[in-house]
Amino acid sequence: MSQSEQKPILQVRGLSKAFAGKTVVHNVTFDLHPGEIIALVGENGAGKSTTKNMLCSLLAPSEGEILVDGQKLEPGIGEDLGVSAVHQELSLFQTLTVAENMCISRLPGKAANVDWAEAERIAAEQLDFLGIEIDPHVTVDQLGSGKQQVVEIGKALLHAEKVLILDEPTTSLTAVEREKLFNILDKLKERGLAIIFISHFMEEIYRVCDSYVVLRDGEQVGHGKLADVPQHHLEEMMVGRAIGEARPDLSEPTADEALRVEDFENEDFHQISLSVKKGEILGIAGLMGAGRTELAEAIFGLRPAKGKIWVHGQEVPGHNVTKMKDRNVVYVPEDRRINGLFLNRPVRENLSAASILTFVKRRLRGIGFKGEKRKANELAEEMNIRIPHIENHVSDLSGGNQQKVLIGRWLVTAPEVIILDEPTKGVDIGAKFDIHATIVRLAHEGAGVIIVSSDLPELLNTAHRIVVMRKGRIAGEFTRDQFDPARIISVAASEGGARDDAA
Amino acid sequence: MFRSLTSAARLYPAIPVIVVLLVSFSTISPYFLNAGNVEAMLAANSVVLIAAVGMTLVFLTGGIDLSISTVISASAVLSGLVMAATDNVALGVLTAMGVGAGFGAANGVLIGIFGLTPFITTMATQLIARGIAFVMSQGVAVRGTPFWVMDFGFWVWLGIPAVTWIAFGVVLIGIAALTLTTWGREVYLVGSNRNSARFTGINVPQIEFSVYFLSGLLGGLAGFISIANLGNAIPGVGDTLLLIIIGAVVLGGTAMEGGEGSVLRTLLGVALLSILINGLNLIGIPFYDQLIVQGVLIFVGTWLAMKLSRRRS
Amino acid sequence: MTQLKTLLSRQKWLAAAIATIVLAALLSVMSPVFLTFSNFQSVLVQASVTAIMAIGMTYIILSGGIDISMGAILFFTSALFAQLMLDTSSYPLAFAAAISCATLLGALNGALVIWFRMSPLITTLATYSIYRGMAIHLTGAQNIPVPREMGFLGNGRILNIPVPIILLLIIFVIGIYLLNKTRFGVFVRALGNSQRSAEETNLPIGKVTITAYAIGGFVTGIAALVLLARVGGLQSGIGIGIEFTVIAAVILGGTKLTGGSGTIVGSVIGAVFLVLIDNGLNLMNASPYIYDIVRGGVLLAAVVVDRLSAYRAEQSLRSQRSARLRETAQA
Amino acid sequence: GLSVDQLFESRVGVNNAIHAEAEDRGFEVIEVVADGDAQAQNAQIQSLIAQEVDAILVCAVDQNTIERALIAAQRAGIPVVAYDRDLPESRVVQAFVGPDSLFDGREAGRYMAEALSGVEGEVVLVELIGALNDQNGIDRSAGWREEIAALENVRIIEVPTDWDSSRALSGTQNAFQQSENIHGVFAATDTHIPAVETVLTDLGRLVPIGEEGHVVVTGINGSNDGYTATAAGTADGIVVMDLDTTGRTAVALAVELMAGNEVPRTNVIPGNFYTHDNIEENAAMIWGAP
Ligand SMILES: Nc1ncnc2c1ncn2[C@@H]1O[C@H](COP(=O)(O)OP(=O)(O)OP(=O)(O)O)[C@@H](O)[C@H]1O
Ligand SMILES: Nc1ncnc2c1ncn2[C@@H]1O[C@H](COP(=O)(O)OP(=O)(O)OP(=O)(O)O)[C@@H](O)[C@H]1O
Ligand SMILES: [Mg+2]
Ligand SMILES: [Mg+2]
Repeated sequence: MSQSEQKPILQVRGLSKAFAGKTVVHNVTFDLHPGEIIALVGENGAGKSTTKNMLCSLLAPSEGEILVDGQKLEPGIGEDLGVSAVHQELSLFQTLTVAENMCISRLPGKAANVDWAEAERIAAEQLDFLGIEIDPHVTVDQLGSGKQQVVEIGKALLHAEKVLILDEPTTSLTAVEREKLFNILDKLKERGLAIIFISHFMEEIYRVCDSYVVLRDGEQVGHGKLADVPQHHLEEMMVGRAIGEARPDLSEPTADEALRVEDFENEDFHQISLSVKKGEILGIAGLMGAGRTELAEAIFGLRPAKGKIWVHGQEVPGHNVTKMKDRNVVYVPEDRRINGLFLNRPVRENLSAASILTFVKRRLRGIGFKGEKRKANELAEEMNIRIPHIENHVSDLSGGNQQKVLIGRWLVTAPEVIILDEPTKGVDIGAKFDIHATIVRLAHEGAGVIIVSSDLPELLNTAHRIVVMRKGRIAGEFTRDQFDPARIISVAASEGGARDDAA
Repeated sequence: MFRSLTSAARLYPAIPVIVVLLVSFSTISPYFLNAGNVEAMLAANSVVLIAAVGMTLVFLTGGIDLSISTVISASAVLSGLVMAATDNVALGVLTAMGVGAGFGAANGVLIGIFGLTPFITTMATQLIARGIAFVMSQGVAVRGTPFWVMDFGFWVWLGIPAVTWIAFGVVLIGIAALTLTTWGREVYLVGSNRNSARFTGINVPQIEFSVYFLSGLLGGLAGFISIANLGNAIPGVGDTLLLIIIGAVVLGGTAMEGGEGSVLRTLLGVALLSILINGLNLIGIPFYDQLIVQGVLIFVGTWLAMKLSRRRS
Repeated sequence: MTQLKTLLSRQKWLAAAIATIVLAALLSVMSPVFLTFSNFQSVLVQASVTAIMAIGMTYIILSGGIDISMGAILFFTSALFAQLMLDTSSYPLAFAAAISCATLLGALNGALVIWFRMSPLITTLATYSIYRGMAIHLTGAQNIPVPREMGFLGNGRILNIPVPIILLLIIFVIGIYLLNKTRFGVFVRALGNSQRSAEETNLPIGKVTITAYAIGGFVTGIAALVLLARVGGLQSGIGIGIEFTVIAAVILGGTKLTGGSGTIVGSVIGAVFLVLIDNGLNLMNASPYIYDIVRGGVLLAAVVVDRLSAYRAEQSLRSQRSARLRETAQA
Repeated sequence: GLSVDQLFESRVGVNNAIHAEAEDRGFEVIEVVADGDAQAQNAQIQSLIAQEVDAILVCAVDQNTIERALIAAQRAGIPVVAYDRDLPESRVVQAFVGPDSLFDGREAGRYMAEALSGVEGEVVLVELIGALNDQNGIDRSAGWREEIAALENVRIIEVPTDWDSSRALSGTQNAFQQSENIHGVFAATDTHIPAVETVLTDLGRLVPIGEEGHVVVTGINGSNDGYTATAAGTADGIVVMDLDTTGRTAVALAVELMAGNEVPRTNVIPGNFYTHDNIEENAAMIWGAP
C-alpha cells in the first residue's frame, strides 16, 4: 500500500475526446504511480487507443487534463516528459534499419553528424536486454511481424523514462516471447517505471497488472485494484452483461477429406504433408517465423511452392488463387492492414469484395449491385460489427471491428475449406467468442478449417488436432486427448527457437 | 432540398467553385455565356475530357499514364494519313482507336503483367508515340482529311457540339462501368490496396492491364476527335495537354494514390479548368498573369474541395 | 555471382549503373569518338544541370513528395538573375537574390503541402503555373543576355576540370553526407516510409518537408545559373519541362516514386544515363525524327533491365533460403 | 483581336508593334495566347468572334489546323490577317504579312557557301534545326541548304533543337565531339549563337573572324544575342527580321480590309543580312540591338 502514498507520476482528470461531434472517450479519471502497471481494458472500439493517443500527446483532448509529474501535458511533448508508447498498429519505418528505427527520435551525436556506431550499440544493447537476436543493421521490412513488434517495444523502452504505454503489444508474439516480455515488464516495474497495459488477453492482464481501468463505449465504468475483482466480474464490466463460459462444443469430424497437401516445399517450409477432414478444425502452432503464414499462403496459391494438393479428394493441378477460390477454399490473412482490408473504401465494399458476383442480386450478370447495402448491413449485424454507417471507411473502425469485417468478408462466400491466420488478433473477448463460435459452426456445417494461431489457448479451445511447426517443418502433432500446453510449446521451441533473420 | 444541395457539394466539391466562377465571369464579361463562346469552350475541351476519363481509370488503380498525351498525337497522325490515303472515315476511326489500343496494350502488358513502374514505362511510350507521330508526319500537319470529318466538328445539337456529345458519352460509359460493374469495383479495390486485392482473389494484372488499355483506347478516340476539331492531324497536338489532363483529374478530386475518385469528378474538374481558362481570357488579363491566377485558383479550389469533403467523414 | 545478385536487391542503383555501362559499351562500339576523354567530360558537363537538380529531387521524392514546379523555378530564377544583372550589373546582388529566391520558392512548395495538407502533385502543379507566370511577367517574354564573364560558371575550368562538374561533385558529396550522416537525412527517409509512423514518432514533419523542398529549390537555383551561363542568356521558357527528365533520372536511379528508399548516387547515374542517349544519337548523326523513338526505346530497355535484375536477385535469395532450410532439415 | 501562338522574344516584338500601331489608329487590342496548343487557339479565336472584334490578326500554332475557327470568323464577317506565319492553304485569310523564311535561309546559306568555298576537302557543317513542326524553321533550313549545295564536298550534321537553347547547346557539343574539323554552324534562330559560343569556348576554338581556325557562324532572327556575337566577330552575320514593319503592316492591312478595300494577299518583309563589317552602323535597323 506504499504506492498510493507516493505522489502519482501520471494524473488523468476528466479526459474526453470527441471526433466530429461523436464522443468516443468520456470523463476518464485515474492516477498512475511509479512502479505500477495499470490495465486499460474494454471491448473493441471502447476508446482505449484513443485514450492512449491522448496520453502520449498525439491527440489533443477535447476536455480534461493530463499531468505528468505535476506538469501539464501539451501536444507533442510527451516524449520530452518521459512518456512513450507502443502503438497498436506498428509505427516503424519499413526501409530504415532496426538501429535507425529504435534511435530515431533521439539520435546520438550531433544533428549534423549522427553517431551511427553509437546508435547501433544502443540498439544492440536494448535488443539484448529484450533477449532477442536481431541484427541492428537489417532493414525492418526484412523482419517478421513478431520481431517488428519487439523492435517497436525496444524503441518505446528507450524513451520511456517515466511512463510507458503498451497498446496490445503481444498480438504478434508467441507464448515464449510473451513470457520474455512479461519478465521485462516486471524488471521495469522494479525500476519504478509506470506502465499502462492495453490487452484483450485476461490471463496477461492478471499476470502483469496491479490495477485496472475499464472503458465501455468511452465511459469509465470501473477502476480499482485487480486483486479485488475476479476475472468474470471484470469481463462483465467490459461487456455490460454476464457472459457464459466460452467453451464451444466441437462436433465429430467426418471421414471425408476436405483438403490435403503432400510434399509441399519452397524456401520457407520443407516437406509438409497434412490433411483436414470435413468438419475438422486443424490448429497450426509454432513460434514466430516458423513458416506457418507462408505455408497457409502457399496453400491458397499466393506463393509458389512445389508439391501436390487435393481439395475434396480431387487434385488441383497448377493451383492458384482463382482455382482455390473456385473450389470454395478461402484464406483470411494475418495482417489485415497490409494484406486484408481496403482501408479507404467503405465497409460495404470490403464485405462484398471476395464475392461480388454472388453477394448481390443481379438482373444482368456483372451489372449493378442491387441489394448490396442490405446484405452488408445484415452481415455487419450478424458479425456484431460496430459502425455508425455501412458507408464509413474501414480505416475509421477500431482494430477489432476491422478484423470482424475481414472475417465477415470470407464467411459470406460459404467456404468449404477455410484457412484462418491469427483470426482473433486484436479482438476483444466478446468478439473472440463470436468468432470462435462462427468457426465451430462452420465445422459443424461440414467445412474443413485450418487455424494458424500464436494464441495457444485459442487453439486448445477450438481445434480437434494441433500440428506444430518449427523452422519450416512439421515438428509434432497432437490430437485433442494429447493436448498439453507445456509439451506443445517445448516442441515448437526446441533447438533454440526461431529462424535467423538477416537472410 | 437545401440539404441535398449541400450534400452534393460535399461529394462533388468542385461544384460550388464552378458556380462561383460561372456567376462572376458572366457578370464581368457579357460574352461569357454567348453561344459561340460556350460552343468553342465545349468543343476545345472534348479532347481533354476524353483523355482525362482514361487518366482517371489509371489514377484509380494508383498508376499514371504519361503517354496519353502523345498517344493522342500518334493516333491522330496515323488516322489522318490513312484517311488522306483512302478517304474512308470509318477506316480513320478504326486506325485511331487501333493505334491508341496498341499503345494502351503495350503499357498494360509492361506495367500490369511484367510489373514495371508506370512512371518511367509510360514516359518511354510517351516518347515513342511522339517520335512515331513526328516520323510519320515529317513534322507537319497531315492534310487531306475527308471533308466530312471537319464538317462533323461543326455539328451542334441542342447547343452542344457533336464532339462534346461524344465526350459526354464516354463520361457516361465511364461512370456506368465504374459504378455498376464488377470490373469497376475491382478497379477501386486494386487501387485501394493491391496486396489485399491479390489476397482476395482479384486478378490484379488483368485489372491493371485493362485500365492502361482503356486509357490508350480513349487516347486514340481523343486523337480522332482532335482531327474533327482542327480539320487536320498535327503531330504536336497532344504535347501540351499532359499537365492539363492531370490537372483536371486531380482538381476533380481523384487522388493519384488510387482507390478514390470518380469519372464524374473528372468531368467537373475539366469543366472547372476550362471555365477558368476561358473566363480569364475574356476578362482580358495578360497571358502570364492568367498563369498566376490559374495556379492560385487551382490551389485554392482543390483546398476548398478537400475541406468540404473532409468534413463529410 | 549470387553475392552480386544479393547486392543488386539491396543497392537498387546498381541496376541503373549496369544499364549505363551497357549503353556506354554499345555506344563505344558504334561510335569511335565515344570513348574519348573529351567526350566523357562533355557528357558529364551536359548531365550536370539535370544531375544537380536530380539530387534535390531525390530528397523531395524520398520524403514522399514530388515537385513538378522545378522547371518553372529554374525559369524564374534565371529570369530574376538576368533581369537583375541587366538592371544593376551587381553580381553579388543577382547571385544572392537568385539563389535565395529559388530556395524560397522551393520552401514555399513544401510549406503549402504541409500547411494545407495538400497532395504535392496538385500543389506543385499549381505553383508551376504561378512561377512560370511570374517569370514571364518579370521579363515580358524577352531574351536577356548575361555578361560574358558569367560564362565561367558554364565553361570555366578549375584545375582543368570544368566548373559545372566541380559544382556537381560538391553538391553530390554534400548531398550524400546530408542524407546519410545527419538527423535530417534519416528523417527524410523516415517520412517517405510512413506519414502516420512519422506522426506517432513525433518527427518534425513540417520542418523536414519544407527543408527537403527548399533543398530542391536551392539546387535548382544553382542549376539555373549553370544553364544560364552555358546557354549564354535568358530565353523565355528555359527549363520548362525539365522536371520530367529530372524525375525520370531519379526513378531510373532506383528511388521509389512513393518515397522512403533511394540513393543520391542512383539519381546522378540516372541523369548521366539520360544524357548518354542523346549523346549517342548526336554522335551517330541520327535523323532528328527518330530521337524520341530511340529515347523511349532505351528508357524502356532500362526499366526492363531493372526489373529483370530485381527478379533474378529475388530468385537467388529464394534459392539460398531454401538451401539453408534443407540443410537444417537434414541436420 | 490578336491571337498569338506562343510568347517569345521576336513574337513579342511584333506584338508590341501591333499594339502600338493599333493604338495610334484608335483601336483596342484583345490579345490571347494559346501557349502552343492548337485546340486552345481554335477556342480562343472563337471567343474573339463571340466578342465581336473588328478584325483578327493571327499567328497560328499550326498553319493547317486553324481553318475551322477562321471559317467561323469569315461567316461572322470578320476580316483575318495572318502574320509571321503564313497560312498558304487557307481560304479565309485575306492577307499575310511576315518573313520570307526561304529567302532568309538562302541569305545565310549564300554567305556561308562563299566563305567556305576555299576549303579543301570535306566541309563539315552543323545545322541547328528549329522545331520540326514550324514552317518558318523548316523553310529557313531549306533555304540555307539550297545555297549550301553550291559547295562540292559537304557533310551536314543535323541537330534538332525544338527552338530550345539548352538542346541546341548539348547538340552542338556532341556534334563537335563527333567531328574535329567543323567549319561552320547555322542556327535557325540566332538566339542559339551564345550556346554555340559556349561550346567553342569549351574547345578553345572561339576564334574571331579573319583569324586562322575561325568557325563560320550564321543565324536568322535579329536578336540581341545575334547582334552582340556578330558585332564581336565571333559570329559572321545574321539575317534580321523587320518586326516593327511586320506588326505595323499587319494592322494597316486589317484596317484596309475593314474598310472593304482590296489588299495584296501576300506581303513578305524579307530580312536583311548584316555581317560583322556592317552590323554596327546598322544597329538602328536591328530590333534586338541595344
Ligand atoms: N480519427 C477518428 N475519427 C473518427 N472516429 C474515430 C477516429 N479514431 C477512432 N475513432 C472511433 O473511436 C472509437 C474508439 O476507437 P479506439 O481505437 O480508441 O478503440 P479501442 O478501444 O482501441 O478498440 P480496439 O480494441 O479494437 O483497438 C471507435 O468507435 C472508433 O471508430
Ligand atoms: N528469417 C526470415 N527471413 C526472411 N523473412 C522472414 C523471416 N522470418 C519471417 N519472415 C517474413 O515475415 C513475415 C511474417 O513473419 P512472422 O515472424 O510474423 O511469422 P509468424 O506469422 O509469426 O509465424 P509463421 O511464419 O510461422 O506464420 C513472413 O512474410 C515471412 O516471409
Ligand atoms: Mg485499439
Ligand atoms: Mg503468421
